Amino acid sequence: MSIRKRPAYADSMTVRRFLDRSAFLRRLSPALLLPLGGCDWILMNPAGDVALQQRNLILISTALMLLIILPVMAMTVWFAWRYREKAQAKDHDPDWDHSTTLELLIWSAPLLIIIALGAITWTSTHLLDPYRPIERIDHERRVDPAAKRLQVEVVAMDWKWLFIYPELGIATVNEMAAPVDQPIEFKITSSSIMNSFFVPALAGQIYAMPGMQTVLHAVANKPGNFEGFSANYSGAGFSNMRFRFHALDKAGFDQWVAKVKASGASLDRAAYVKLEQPSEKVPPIYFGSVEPHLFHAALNMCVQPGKKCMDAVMMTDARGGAGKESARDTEGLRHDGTIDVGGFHPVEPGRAGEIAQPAGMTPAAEKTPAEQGHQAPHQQDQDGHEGHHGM
Amino acid sequence: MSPHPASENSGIWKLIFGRLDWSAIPIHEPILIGTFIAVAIGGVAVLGLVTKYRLWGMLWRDWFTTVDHKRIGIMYMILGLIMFVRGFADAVMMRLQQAMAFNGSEGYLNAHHYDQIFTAHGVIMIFFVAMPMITGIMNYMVPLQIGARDVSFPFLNNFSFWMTTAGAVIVMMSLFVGEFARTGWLAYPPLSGIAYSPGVGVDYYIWGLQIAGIGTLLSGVNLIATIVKMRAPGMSMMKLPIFVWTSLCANVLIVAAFPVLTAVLALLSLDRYVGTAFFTNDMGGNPMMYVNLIWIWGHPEVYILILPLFGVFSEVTSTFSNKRLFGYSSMVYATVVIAILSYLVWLHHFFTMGSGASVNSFFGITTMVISIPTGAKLFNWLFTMYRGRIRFELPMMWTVAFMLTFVVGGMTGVLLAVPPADFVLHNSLFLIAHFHNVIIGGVLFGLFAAINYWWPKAFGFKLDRKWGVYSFWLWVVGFWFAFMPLYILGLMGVTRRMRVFDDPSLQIWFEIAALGAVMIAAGIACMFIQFGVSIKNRDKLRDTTGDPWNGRTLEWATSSPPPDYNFAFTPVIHDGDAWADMKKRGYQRPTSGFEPIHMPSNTGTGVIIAGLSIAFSVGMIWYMWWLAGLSFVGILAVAIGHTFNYKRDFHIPRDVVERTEGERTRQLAMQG
Amino acid sequence: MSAHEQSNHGHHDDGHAHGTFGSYMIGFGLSVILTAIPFWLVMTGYFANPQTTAMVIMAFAVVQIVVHMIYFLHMNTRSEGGWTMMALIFTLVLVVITLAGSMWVMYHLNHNMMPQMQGMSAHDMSQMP
Amino acid sequence: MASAPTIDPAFLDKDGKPLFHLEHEPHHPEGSSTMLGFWMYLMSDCLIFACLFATYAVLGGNYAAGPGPKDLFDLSLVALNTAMLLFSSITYGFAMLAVEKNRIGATQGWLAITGLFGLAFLGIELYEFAHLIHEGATPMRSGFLSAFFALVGTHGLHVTFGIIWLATLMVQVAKKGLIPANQRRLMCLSMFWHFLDVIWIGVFTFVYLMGMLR
Repeated sequence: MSIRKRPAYADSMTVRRFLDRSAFLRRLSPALLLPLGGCDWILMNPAGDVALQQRNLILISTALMLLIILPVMAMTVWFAWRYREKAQAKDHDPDWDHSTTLELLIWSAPLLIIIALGAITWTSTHLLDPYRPIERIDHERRVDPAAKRLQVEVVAMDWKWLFIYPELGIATVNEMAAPVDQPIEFKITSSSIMNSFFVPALAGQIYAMPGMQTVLHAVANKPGNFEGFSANYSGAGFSNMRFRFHALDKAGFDQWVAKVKASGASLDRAAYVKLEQPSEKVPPIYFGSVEPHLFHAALNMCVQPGKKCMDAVMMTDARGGAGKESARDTEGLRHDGTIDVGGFHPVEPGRAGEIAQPAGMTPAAEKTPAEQGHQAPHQQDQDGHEGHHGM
Repeated sequence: MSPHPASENSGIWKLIFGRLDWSAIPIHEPILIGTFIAVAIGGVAVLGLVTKYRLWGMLWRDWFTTVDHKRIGIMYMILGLIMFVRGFADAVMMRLQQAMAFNGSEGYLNAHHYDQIFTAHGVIMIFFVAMPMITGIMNYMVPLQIGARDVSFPFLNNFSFWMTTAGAVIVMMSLFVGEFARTGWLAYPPLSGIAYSPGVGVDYYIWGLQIAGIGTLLSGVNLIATIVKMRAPGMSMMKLPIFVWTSLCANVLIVAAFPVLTAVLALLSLDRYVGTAFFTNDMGGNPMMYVNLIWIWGHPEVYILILPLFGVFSEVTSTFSNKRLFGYSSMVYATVVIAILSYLVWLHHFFTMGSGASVNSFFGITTMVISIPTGAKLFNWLFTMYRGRIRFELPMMWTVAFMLTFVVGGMTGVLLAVPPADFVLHNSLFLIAHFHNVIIGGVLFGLFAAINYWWPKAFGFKLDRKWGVYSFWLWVVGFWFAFMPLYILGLMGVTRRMRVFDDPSLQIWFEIAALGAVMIAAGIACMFIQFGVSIKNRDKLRDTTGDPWNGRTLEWATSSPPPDYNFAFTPVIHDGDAWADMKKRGYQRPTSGFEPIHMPSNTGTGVIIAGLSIAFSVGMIWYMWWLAGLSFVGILAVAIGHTFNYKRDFHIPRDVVERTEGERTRQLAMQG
Repeated sequence: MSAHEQSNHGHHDDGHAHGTFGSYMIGFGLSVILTAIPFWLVMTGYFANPQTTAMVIMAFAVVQIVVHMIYFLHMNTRSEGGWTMMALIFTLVLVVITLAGSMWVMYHLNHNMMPQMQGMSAHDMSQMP
Repeated sequence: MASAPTIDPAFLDKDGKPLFHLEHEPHHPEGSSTMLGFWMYLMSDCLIFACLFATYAVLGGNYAAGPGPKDLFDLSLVALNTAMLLFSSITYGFAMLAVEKNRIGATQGWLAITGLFGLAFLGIELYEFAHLIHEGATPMRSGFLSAFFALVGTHGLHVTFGIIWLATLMVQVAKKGLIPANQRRLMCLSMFWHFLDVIWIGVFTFVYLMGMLR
């Protein structure tokens, strides 16, 4: 396992150029779409440079593999026909079972293809690593090192998406926008369940997990209104966990920001706690202002008052724990709801099916936001979980 | 189901029935009630017939308690076929829902049901269709191909079968009492944790798989020991029939992979039952560890499924091309290499979870490397056909269909192994199309080839060709109709496990896919008709030679179906294609000098322990602690009691052997 | 090989090795020493650097496992025609893959994603094995 | 390769023609596969422990702002425990030596002593667990403690089953004597017992000793 990272940049240019045999590929892609009369193969015709490179990689890999797949399929049909019993082929030899030359060929042909594909894989994986800031806007323009990336913080909730623009001080639900040709840096987490953040037109997906932060770098090249969703099943409301991604020109983006800012609603901790309760098919919501460091709190599962932030807990752990006396002190540590399972479960009973924190965990003085939050799930328990599921 | 039945139950009820109450019975679900009525009527009819014809004694003595690897193999196949019907019904329901749920329509399934259905489909197809059928075929054929009388541990074999069945029963029970998991077939936490799935669904999942897993693991141990220790004299490792080699590798993978599943499910159940913090979001748990561990089991599992079928294709190609297998040794090395490499690729199932580029490319490249030996195998089959004289009987037709289908699945698989490509294709319908492409094109086509190939060995008559051909074409064409649209939908950015859709332009593809599913349904119907017609016309289709295909390996040397003791004399072999070699050298079947044959005796312990395991699981699932406790003690007691029985074998007397073999001599003489 | 096995079948556990009083005592003595030293090292804090201690006690554990294999489990290359040894080696390979692989994978995942670890940039990350 | 393969001279009859079957039933001793099969089982068990070790390795540092190993482990207790297991190993070895000499009384004696050492080990482990839980360091407290209890507890569970098995075998030896079937079973239990020892080496090194070094 001593795979060391070669300077990815060294051969990255070759691969990049390879990925960019674009003249050919560009001409190819409409041809691919032709038979489908207007159907939108979004992965084959994306609007973002990252997704475009991923598309090219798919096409190149497929072409490489077809080099061996097509002859094999042809040979299968040909041999099946030529050596069928009726044909009584003259060269029948029931004992012919070995040929060193052929065996060498059999092993080396796939090997060569895989060597080529492996090389492409190694470099392209490093090149298109979602954690790596992008270096180009498209195949002609490089990113200006002085330019700022648009920061977007994403929280996957049950079952909707929250987008926070920390620099702009705004937040939205189930709708986001970004200016064309400006690199975007997404920081992604989740409030309870594993999801996967995916805008097919823009870039590949990456998981969104509670208490953890993933990063995605991308850029949109064409204006448009695209679909985004969770690509990882996350429970009852998963199918409708969709949002719109608007790629806008500079002026359009400014207008959009102004429109969001015009909304009087403010996303503070209380509103967040309420928002994170399960709900489905949520129409876009705008928040004209956002409490600072809200994403940090969401990521560290400490939006609710009285919760200990994960990063603080981890710092304690890194120092060797909090000592013997801390064994009984679980104040503010629980995040997942718990239920009384009838005798064995030693944790404080919460409400069954409840997604949020058990009320008992919240200090009495600070109960208000939690209670606010509990109103939503009550309905939701009926709706999202067990209720109106008549056939 | 009520989300918290516990609080509604009064003390004594709760003590006895745990969290089970009337709300667990789906009286308000018409589909389930209909299914239940159909199952009940069918069940009563079968029980009635069995009682009417006084078959209970026979069933118990000759089948349920049998330790004969051949009968156990057949029982595995029956289990697999029954569960296949259930799993396929789930598939059809999904296809219908997805074809309907457009333009604001919710389809006919709500999330509560739809999510159970896709979970059950995956679990059942892998654990209770593919696994039992493969185990069944290995069970039947491996001892025959190596010239053994039975497996190494005949009682264990019976026990394994019943544990697998018990797992299937537990999963099926969830259909009518309570619910099944709504988590996807691998039950990723935190969704499968008690906080987010408080119902009984995940518990059904856990216990169904744990109980069946014990059976699978023990059957793996059993078959390895059989292959290593029970080979006929002269059969060195490099003279093993290729199917035995692939079975050996698959069973090594079973023994090496299933403990991981056992461990990870045990940890998940600790989280759910005791409240530990392995895979929770809080208290220092880490859900990613579950994903990591379960794929350490999950990827080898894929090869457990496909490797034995690679063996089947090799046997079939060689037999029906009338030729030795091309490149036997490279085939063996390819199998071993695939088996080992399958342990080094698990991360490709979660490239998008966010590990670094180096980790991703390492696992991407190891995945691609597997395609080299796989490619070599494919060429070996091709060159077995080359210069052959190919008879297109049903098994060979399935094999050619496999070769043409599987390469496409292999290609899309390698594509998914390129991490940046996987970032857009992961979890999409493209992925779904890919693995159905390899599992249907490889595993199922292989099973159908195997069934058509070895049916005459097991029952003494061939399968009807006409209905077989219908089934073949409906399956093959239906397959492409059902899954090509999914490849396309994947490229259109459609993700898996969706219940409703916004974009009306997608609908046509789902409708085509549904049409494919209907064709496959017709193919399955034809297959069952094929069985029925063949049984009806069995006298016409009878094969008395024991060798209907001009076979090459030892199983064709004995009668069809083989006698209890398989071979009257232990065979001695000189060549990999032992039976072809014997025929070539003018082998004369011995007709005298028989001796009594030492055989294992039947036992009911397996059935009893499996039954107690079901009771234990029900106790655990519904929190009836008394039942769980009692049945656990019961299991221990029966297991210990079983070890006090030292008399586990008997001899088939000389005159029985003489009579059986004499009968066969007469039959062979009659057909000249 | 099979022929050889056939001729061996009279033996009740063909080729399985047995210990003698001497070999058991050697194994026991070695085990006591190999257990006592690591405990002593840790309990007294003999090495100032815990990393050194960790390396040393790991080495002792490996040696002790080998001792147990040879003197108590009678492992050798001959028993059961070498199959037990082969199974053991295969298992060890898988144990190493499971342990090292899980730790490698999980280290990367945690490092990339755990909040406290965000100090490092993606660039530093890619320099790691 | 087109010609027929050459034949092992062991499989030619008196006239030099190849044999295609054995004239007489080979004497397949009962249970000739048992040792190998049991070894396979042990190897699969080994992988269960590998998973638990891996889980401990990954989660072992997640104390959830609770106590760490240094706060909780008592090495002298572990040393005592290890001694119990080691003694039980050597006494099981003596039992096997007695089996070879066909001395039923000695076998039973050594088996009983082994069982007592096993019970002592279990007793000490349960005392340790009870003590931890009493202090609030329950398996539910943190990922570290969950992984600790799962790993050490699974080993303890194996020892428990080992003791039940040992008791069963003592009854069977008393009833039937040292017949081959019982000898085989004693051999299997011997492998099981020593295997648990090997796992314990991993546990005390990796969990307890390394835990104190964290």
